[in-house]
Amino acid sequence: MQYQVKTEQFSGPLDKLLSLIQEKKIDINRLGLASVTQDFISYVESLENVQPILLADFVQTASRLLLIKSKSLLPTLELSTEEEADIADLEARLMLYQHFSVKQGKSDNAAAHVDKLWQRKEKSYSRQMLQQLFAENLFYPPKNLKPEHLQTSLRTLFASLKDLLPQKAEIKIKLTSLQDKMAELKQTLERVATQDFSRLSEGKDRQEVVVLFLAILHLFANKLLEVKQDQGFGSITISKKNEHEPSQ
Amino acid sequence: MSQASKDNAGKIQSLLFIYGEPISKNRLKKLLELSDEDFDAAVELLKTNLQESSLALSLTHIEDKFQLTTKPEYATLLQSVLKAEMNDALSPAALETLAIVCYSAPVSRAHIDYIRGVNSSFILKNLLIRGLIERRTDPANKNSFLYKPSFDLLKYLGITELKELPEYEKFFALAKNLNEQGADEENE
Amino acid sequence: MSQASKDNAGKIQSLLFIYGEPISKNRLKKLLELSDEDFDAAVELLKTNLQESSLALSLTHIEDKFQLTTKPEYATLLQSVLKAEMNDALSPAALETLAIVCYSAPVSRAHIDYIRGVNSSFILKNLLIRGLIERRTDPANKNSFLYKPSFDLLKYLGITELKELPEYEKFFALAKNLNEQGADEENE
Repeated sequence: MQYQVKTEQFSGPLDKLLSLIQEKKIDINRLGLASVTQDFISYVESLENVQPILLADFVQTASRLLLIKSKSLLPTLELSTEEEADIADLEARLMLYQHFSVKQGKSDNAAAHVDKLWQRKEKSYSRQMLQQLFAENLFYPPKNLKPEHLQTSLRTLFASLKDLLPQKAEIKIKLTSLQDKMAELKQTLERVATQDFSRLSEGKDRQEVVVLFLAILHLFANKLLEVKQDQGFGSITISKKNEHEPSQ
Repeated sequence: MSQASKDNAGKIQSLLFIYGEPISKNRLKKLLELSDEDFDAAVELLKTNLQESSLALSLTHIEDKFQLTTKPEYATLLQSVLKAEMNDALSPAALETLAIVCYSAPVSRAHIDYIRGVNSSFILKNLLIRGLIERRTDPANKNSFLYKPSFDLLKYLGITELKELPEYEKFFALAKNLNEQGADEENE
Repeated sequence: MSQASKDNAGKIQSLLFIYGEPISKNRLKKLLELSDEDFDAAVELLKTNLQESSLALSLTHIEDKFQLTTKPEYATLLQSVLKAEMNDALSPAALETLAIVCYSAPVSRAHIDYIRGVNSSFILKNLLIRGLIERRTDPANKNSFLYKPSFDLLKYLGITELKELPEYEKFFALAKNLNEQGADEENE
């Protein structure tokens, strides 16, 4: 399926996640979330030219989904209190969001209600302000208005606009691109065919570890590498897949 | 009283409410596609309804023209209220809008809205009614207006042209340039 | 129903009729020198009178502001007469954001962001400029705004108050309950 990033630039991870869940006609629970994890990650991987701050939101959601997915694959995996709270938060927000989302498609939905009223075009009208007076030539200035008052008002306005602009420019989030990470990972595996995940993630910050994990998962899904984990919390081994095998 | 008369009375009232100005019987009949008898019955009903209700409106009838007005007993109240309204100091939002009009005239409503980040139509109407600003059709876009300060306002401010406003060049440039900066923002 | 309430209802209606635009409760109270109780009783009476009468008008209000409008059943007639433009289409993001603002007003941007899971500043700015929503400073936090539907939006939707929205209580409770949970994440 093709996603137009441009038209979706103001819809976020919850919107995407809800769409995936609806396409599969499954419930919003951990099982449902686990089953759309791969699709969601593929989507995140396909995102290009997205504002870094928005991409960070997607990556955060992806990492929560990965937790859910890992837990469903490895029931013995124990999650920290913080991780449990993150998962519960994602579920709760998705449950709430579906009531307001346009894509929910049910009739008892807030957006559907507003849409229906909007579409029926039964508009009420009001009168123009002081309609009877409008035609006459009146002049009612406020008392004691001086040019300096206008100047001060504009100064305040432009000062507040300026406050907004540089702040916007300074937003810069260090985000390792997924594409870069995948290329890097493939290169690493070219050199040494088998790698340990803990080794690969050593000394990297949390965000980079998440992206690395996403990269592995993606390459794994495309059958470009193999992943092995013998036990919960055990080390994860990544190895290069035989090149002559057909890839998807 | 028939249902049809009731419906027609409502329609006539809604039209008079929105129009404000007196409308002739012929025009109303044509708009509503009514016969003479149906129209008269509806008007009679509307008149009675307005009289009987404890509402403040009545149907004024001069020659063949109809207008919805307030009942005469409210005249004094309304006059004092309008006077108070007109002598009010400007709210900060109104002052800001007036300042934008003065420093970037002639300027469209869309541009004022853009600079302020909110819809300014109500404030502009208020400033127009008070005679502080004027508007004319935009030659480049017949569906839109350009706003500028009124001559009376300049006199009141004690200046003869806009360039005499403090820091005029600076704010004129700022207000005009904001558009390009803003365009980038929208494409983000 | 007392004679005083009747008189006050008439006065309020006459003011709203002449002024045309929304007027705040405080302003009306001051103009008519009414206490809170007297004002509320008069407004209640005016609303009932308008509903029960076969007249074409209703009283629309949001928070503490009031406006006199036509009933929605006259939309087709008035639209054709006024040659008013049809409602523009709403994008999915605009519709979703409007739904949240309608059902949880007054609401902060941080809370809207939280429900949508994405930054909403661009879409809110758009809706503000289109005049579909309004904002005011949050009394509890001077650096942040609270958003609510505009009178124009209510008129578009053909409702006189937010409570007329289908399932209003249900969605209001849903949206607001989360407020406490979400408060930690708000960092506007």
